[in-house]
Amino acid sequence: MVKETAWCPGCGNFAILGALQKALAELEIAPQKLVIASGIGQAAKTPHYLPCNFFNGLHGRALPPATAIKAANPELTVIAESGDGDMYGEGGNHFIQTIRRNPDIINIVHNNMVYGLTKGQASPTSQYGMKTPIQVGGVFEEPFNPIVIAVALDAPFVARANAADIEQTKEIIKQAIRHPGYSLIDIFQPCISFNKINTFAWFKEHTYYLDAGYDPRDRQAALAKGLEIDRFPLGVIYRQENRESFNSHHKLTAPLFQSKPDPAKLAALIDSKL
Amino acid sequence: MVKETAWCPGCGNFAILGALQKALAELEIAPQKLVIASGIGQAAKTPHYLPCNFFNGLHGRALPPATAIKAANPELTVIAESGDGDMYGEGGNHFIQTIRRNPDIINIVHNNMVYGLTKGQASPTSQYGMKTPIQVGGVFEEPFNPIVIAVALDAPFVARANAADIEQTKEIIKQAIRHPGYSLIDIFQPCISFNKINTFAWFKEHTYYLDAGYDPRDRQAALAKGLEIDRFPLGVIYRQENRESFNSHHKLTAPLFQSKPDPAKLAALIDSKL
Amino acid sequence: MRGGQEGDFRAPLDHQMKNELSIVICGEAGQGIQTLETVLVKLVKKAGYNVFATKEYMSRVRGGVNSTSLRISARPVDAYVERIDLLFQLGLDLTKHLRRRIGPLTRVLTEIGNNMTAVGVVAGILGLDRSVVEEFVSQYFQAKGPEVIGNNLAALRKGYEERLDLGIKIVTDPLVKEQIMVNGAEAVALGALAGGCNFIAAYPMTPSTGIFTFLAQQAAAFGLVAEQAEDEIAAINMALGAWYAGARAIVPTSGGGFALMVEGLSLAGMLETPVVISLGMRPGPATGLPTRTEQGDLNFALYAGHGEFPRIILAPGTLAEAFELSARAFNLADQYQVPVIVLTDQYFVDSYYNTGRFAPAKVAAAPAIVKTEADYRRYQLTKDGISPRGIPGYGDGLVGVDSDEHDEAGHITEDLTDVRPRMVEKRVKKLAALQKAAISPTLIGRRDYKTLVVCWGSTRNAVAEALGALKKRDVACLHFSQVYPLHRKSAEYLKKAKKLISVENNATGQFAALVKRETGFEFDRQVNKYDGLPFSVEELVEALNG
Amino acid sequence: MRGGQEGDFRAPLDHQMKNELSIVICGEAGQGIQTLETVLVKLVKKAGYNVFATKEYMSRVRGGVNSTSLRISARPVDAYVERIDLLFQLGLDLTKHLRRRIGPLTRVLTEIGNNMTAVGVVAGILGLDRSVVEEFVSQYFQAKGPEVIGNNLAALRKGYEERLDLGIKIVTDPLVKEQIMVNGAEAVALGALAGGCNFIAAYPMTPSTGIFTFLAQQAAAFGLVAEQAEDEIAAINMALGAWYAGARAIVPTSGGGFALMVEGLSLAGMLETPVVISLGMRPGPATGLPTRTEQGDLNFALYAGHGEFPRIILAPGTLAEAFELSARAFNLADQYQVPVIVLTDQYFVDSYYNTGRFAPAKVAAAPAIVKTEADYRRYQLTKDGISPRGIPGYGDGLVGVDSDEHDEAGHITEDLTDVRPRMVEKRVKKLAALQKAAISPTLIGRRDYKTLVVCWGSTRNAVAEALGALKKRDVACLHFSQVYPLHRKSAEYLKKAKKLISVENNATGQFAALVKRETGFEFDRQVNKYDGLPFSVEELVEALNG
Ligand SMILES: Cc1ncc(C[n+]2csc(CCOP(=O)(O)OP(=O)(O)O)c2C)c(N)n1
Ligand SMILES: Cc1ncc(C[n+]2csc(CCOP(=O)(O)OP(=O)(O)O)c2C)c(N)n1
Ligand code: SF4
Ligand code: SF4
Ligand SMILES: [Mg+2]
Ligand SMILES: [Mg+2]
Repeated sequence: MVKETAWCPGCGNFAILGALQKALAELEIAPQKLVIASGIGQAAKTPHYLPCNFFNGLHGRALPPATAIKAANPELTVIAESGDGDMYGEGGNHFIQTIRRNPDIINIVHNNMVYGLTKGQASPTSQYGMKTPIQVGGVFEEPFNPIVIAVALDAPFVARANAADIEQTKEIIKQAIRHPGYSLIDIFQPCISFNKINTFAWFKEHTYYLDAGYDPRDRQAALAKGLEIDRFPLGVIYRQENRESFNSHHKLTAPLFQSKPDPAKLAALIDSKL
Repeated sequence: MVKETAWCPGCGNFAILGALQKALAELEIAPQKLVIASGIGQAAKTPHYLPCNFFNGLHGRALPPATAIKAANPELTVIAESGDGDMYGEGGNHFIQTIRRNPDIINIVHNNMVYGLTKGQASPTSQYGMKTPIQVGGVFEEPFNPIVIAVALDAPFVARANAADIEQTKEIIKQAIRHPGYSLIDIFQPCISFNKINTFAWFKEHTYYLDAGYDPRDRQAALAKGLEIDRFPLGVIYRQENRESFNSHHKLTAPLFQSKPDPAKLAALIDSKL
Repeated sequence: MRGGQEGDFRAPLDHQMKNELSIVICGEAGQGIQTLETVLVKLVKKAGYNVFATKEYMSRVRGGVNSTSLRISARPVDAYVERIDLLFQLGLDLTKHLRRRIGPLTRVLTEIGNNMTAVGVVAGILGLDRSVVEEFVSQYFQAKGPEVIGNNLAALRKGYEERLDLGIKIVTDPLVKEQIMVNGAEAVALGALAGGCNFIAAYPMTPSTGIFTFLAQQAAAFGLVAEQAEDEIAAINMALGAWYAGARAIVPTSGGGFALMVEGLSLAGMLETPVVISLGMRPGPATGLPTRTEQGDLNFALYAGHGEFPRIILAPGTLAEAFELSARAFNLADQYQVPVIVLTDQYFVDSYYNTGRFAPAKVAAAPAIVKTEADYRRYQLTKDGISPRGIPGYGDGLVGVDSDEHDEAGHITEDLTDVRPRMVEKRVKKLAALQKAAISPTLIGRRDYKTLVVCWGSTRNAVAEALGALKKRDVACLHFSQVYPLHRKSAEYLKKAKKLISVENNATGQFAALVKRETGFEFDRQVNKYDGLPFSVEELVEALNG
Repeated sequence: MRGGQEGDFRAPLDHQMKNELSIVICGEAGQGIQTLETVLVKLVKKAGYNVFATKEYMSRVRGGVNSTSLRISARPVDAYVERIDLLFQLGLDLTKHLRRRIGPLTRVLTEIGNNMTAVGVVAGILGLDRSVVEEFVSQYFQAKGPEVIGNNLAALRKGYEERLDLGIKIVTDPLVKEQIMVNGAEAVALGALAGGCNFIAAYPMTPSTGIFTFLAQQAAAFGLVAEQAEDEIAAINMALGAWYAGARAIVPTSGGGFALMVEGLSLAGMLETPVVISLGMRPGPATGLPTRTEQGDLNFALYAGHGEFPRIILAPGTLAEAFELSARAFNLADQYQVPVIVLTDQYFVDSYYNTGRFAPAKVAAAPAIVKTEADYRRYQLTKDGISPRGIPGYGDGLVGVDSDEHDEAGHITEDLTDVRPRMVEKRVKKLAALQKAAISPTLIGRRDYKTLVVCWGSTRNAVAEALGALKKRDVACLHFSQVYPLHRKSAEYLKKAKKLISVENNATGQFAALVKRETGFEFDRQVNKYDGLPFSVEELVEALNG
């Protein structure tokens, strides 16, 4: 674990790191039993800043190794964590197909609506009109809406959080970890250096928490909530437990490193070619 | 143009080819003004079987060249055509991001719910439980629902057709070509060699045409329609004209091959570094 | 590490007409040529004949012209010949490349019936025990019900009764019964199982789908995870995650899929996470000829990936080598923490012949994982560059791996004075250990050669048979089943030769260039083929006779 | 094609202390070092001094330690020196690699204030006209309002008033005023514009983001399409679509992004669709050191892509070459219908110096597109393998391109007897034309050399200056700005030398291996550097002095 972070003082990433650490502590997950897989970007540096096993892989590619790590050792808690550019841009295909595959992992996305590490280009979640050194005429693409897409793909657990609210975010993370199958937590995260539009104040103003009466089991309602973009709803937007997970389909229970090849079976298979 | 196709006699692809040719003929689109970009797979061979300019590129990669071709020469009608594995599997990221980008192209997907050319593995649209030489225990992944995803991404034109119904399919294709911006037509296509479940009869039984009263401008309704999977609705499920297209954002009107670099501007730019 | 064995040439070609029959069956995709191949190969092998079979097929599901070539022989046969003694033409068309194989002595049978009729004709020629054959065919179609069985038996009998006489009497070989009959794909897949493979992530792609399918079929029995990834990028990144967490993963693919894995390959180099890639080559560039063969991706496999990191590239020449090297690939990857690429090609994976029963014990999985202590550092600097490899969840330590340059604990670093140079050296110097462990090339022929014919991978058997046929005492063959890094003795072999000839199934002589770069030796002549078909023995006889 | 010019060595090193000042400013990311660099470089250049500036920075947005090194000189300067005459330390920390550059004669200034104070100090030392400096700074901060201007002017004045005396009197150079001041990224981007580039598809990646940004900024003025792709795969496939339809596209990227483009590169080879890739190297493998420099991807660029197809790889050594070769890349790609890779690296793209005004006319775009006839065939077989290139919508013909093996009309084929071999030969033989058109290496120094120091790409200027300082009459430098294919004269140069030394910013000597493979010549010594930093002149003086 590295003491000094490479983040800008005041960045929303600190709060997310804090919420995550609290959640892990409260759930008493030992660092030895935890793996965080990440990509490349500012958010993707997170696993260096807390005690854990980590697989800091390629930009856009946190989900495939996370899926495989959980398959190879189902005893581990596996989190895939990265930025919006990483997860929804470069890694967009894995995002979709991982939800379809439904491994028992937690997917945390630091959504700052910008490319932080490469200094301020638009990300898939950048809002209409945002100007950047590349998007000179402003963003004209439809912003990627991870919530609607995840619900449309029938993800087991879909939530949105706001980095500023550490307590609430922590609670959502805890729920996600406990939920079987794939869980998405898209966390609004102000980037104070490159996103001058979507600031702490902006996120505060443009969000609200779902009230206790909201039923996250209703998919149509979840879709409708997901489509709300004037003020984004926060909390668990969708959850269900109907889908078979990757791990249960493949009947994965014990760590693969403990499995021994069976010489008799192999000999019999070879002999079947006699 | 190649006379003899490499398709199996009786394959649904023939009907799609027929519908496409009729649509093009009725709209009087000259082969010289038409480009079909495709990937790799059985469906992706289509451009070889009708007179057109074609860019038969890589598996999964029909959309990026199609977008660029339309940008480089807005006078062309550009169709991106491939199979379900190609468009929603290998090319999944381009599918999403192209809808966000909204180029003025027509995206035709031959959806046979299987990998035809590589002989029968599951595709992203394969239905639950389908067994294949690879999916030995049956498909357990949530089938990819292109309609819901496209509507969720606010695609300008989203339709579903059934290969068997050549007239209706032709009409949908014509509408799509006339609609500004990106249009998706997901066409159910029986693969008689590798998909023994989703046959002509099955598609007939599991589909119905939207009635005249259906309003494709209602996004929530379109989402709900998209989620119907016991019997799939056919026809134009969603359409809107609110979004700026890639071409209009970049102010692309004339073909780029006619554009001449301006020496004076370049000299001035160089001199600005004096 | 044990080098390849020196061997003898095979029986020369002119014996064949008495002791061997070369049969080709061609027809449209969908006419059951694949079934015919399977049935015939099994029957003939069971009867005690040596068999070699290889197929060539079009990239389509129905129609076109596909063919299977079989050699049935009194002596072991393991290479492709162009000569056709008997051609069954089940469809109407012939491709040009089939037509040119028809010689004056070829018997062409058209309109004989279906694929089982052809089986019957061959059974008749060889005088196979009729009841055994019928029993086998009934068994084969068991699942399809009595009607199908009946139809096939009728076709079979019709063929049997042709009683075609080709004046050939092939004696059986008592050794054959003790041997197995597998194709290259099966040999690789069985090798993977022997090597402890328990994770397969892949995206279908000819000619590697066979390996993926074979392993997927065995998944339940062997406790493997077999997952079809959304693309090749996911496949390689899954494999790396799997190895990181203690599994032994393989990714089978072909050139275009491998191209998408290249960033992941570089990641393997940086993470020092083992991985095994089975790369089945087909003619490129791009989609190329999806169902054909070529050795065109050697350079690419050698240099794929940005930055500098070592790798091992194996290229089996025989089925036995395919089994052994595929198994060993897992131990090599694990021990040296490098990517290991097993290079095959369409011709290799689609060819069968009888071969000695594989012996898994010789190549048993030897995992090189350590239990971690609390102060474990994944990239601990050691003399040979190899750090003890821990996995998460096994021991008291934490296991961190990072695609950025990292310190010993795996954390991002920008220390350019100490850490970066040490880490570069750590990775690069593993090459020395790999060189030491390299498998030596196999000399086939006499040691007192003047001319040395150098080949690698799938061309081995055809070159060996061609040289046997040429009967020149001073020409030998040197076959490389490890193409990178080269065994240190390679240069000695080359030095002894007065004349060096390379044989490669590609247009530009990629291995010849590698040999030049690594040893300084230049080839006097390069024999290249790049039409999508494998070298035939005859072609090589002609090319090497001079 | 016109070869590189033979040139002289630069002024030897020992002149410097009188005529030159080496200034380094370091501080945290966010302390305005970039602004300082921009302002100082412009001011000093405007005053008529020669300037060289290069920066090194961490992969973070705030904090850490970044630095900019400037040489202000009476003579042209274009390479990095380690020596620091004056160090402004704006932050508290120093990296180890900065600390080791501090010598006994280095004046270290800490706590002098902010970045503009440093500008003031330097202006004071050089005795720049105060009103000119203040005017310039006011202009620079114009958009930020009077308060910001005021603060910056105050800081500036504070520095000016330090009146530091280093005993240095640098004379100005009248030629400088007529020259431009650009960095490598700008030179490449301006070259692209000159070459008729009108389409950029890219995914941001250090160190190539600068090229992408520059072109995006000019998009409206020059009628370019500049699109941020979802990933590098989309970027290259867009570029190919754009070229196919008549545009001239460039894809700027770095190693990891290039890795994802490799399947597309192979597609370019098969389609024979031109494409220009600007590959800015950084240390690998994998993410490596994202903001540092290395020449580690040469092998990868050379052999990337499955199957066999020709390519051109350019590696400019000077800003002038970067402009010229980037422009020419478009014509080469168009004419030969091959991918052209322009290899640079972080050091190169981030370094500025004054250089002669670029002359676009010399390298003007010469599109090689034909208007199609009704019977047009895209892959018409010709003697040199190059077919007239039509585009859709221009003429009466149809233009079909196919990633499968294809016939002359571009349709899928499985004709293995005639079409496949002809098409392989068509593609492969274009290499001969490329060889003919290759740019010859540049000899720097006297023709009667005994020792030849061979380098490529960004190391040129440092090697040249080091050799100038060494003043050995019999040592010359041979610089390759085209690294593949090599110009046929290359071997002659190498042959003349008694001793061959290579200089490469990588660990394994990739160009040396290429030279060996292509010419048979082996290097007697290899000078390699792989710590993520560029070669300094001093380092090379030491390394080459023996
Ligand atoms: C293949 C590849 N392409 C591009 C990059 C450069 N890159 C690094 S991080 C990044 C984007 C970061 O944005 P995001 O994922 O949103 O993370 P943030 O920094 O905003 O937390 C990019 C483009 C890379 N490392 N690898
Ligand atoms: C990069 C890459 N991976 C894999 C393949 C092999 N491949 C060719 S077509 C195909 C799938 C075809 O399925 P689909 O796109 O649904 O088309 P269909 O044949 O069903 O029409 C695959 C996996 C390839 N050509 N390229
Ligand atoms: S650049 Fe933005 S996201 Fe990155 S650390 Fe700074 S504030 Fe946070
Ligand atoms: S395999 Fe299926 S999709 Fe392909 S041509 Fe045959 S029936 Fe059609
Ligand atoms: Mg971000
Ligand atoms: Mg399909």
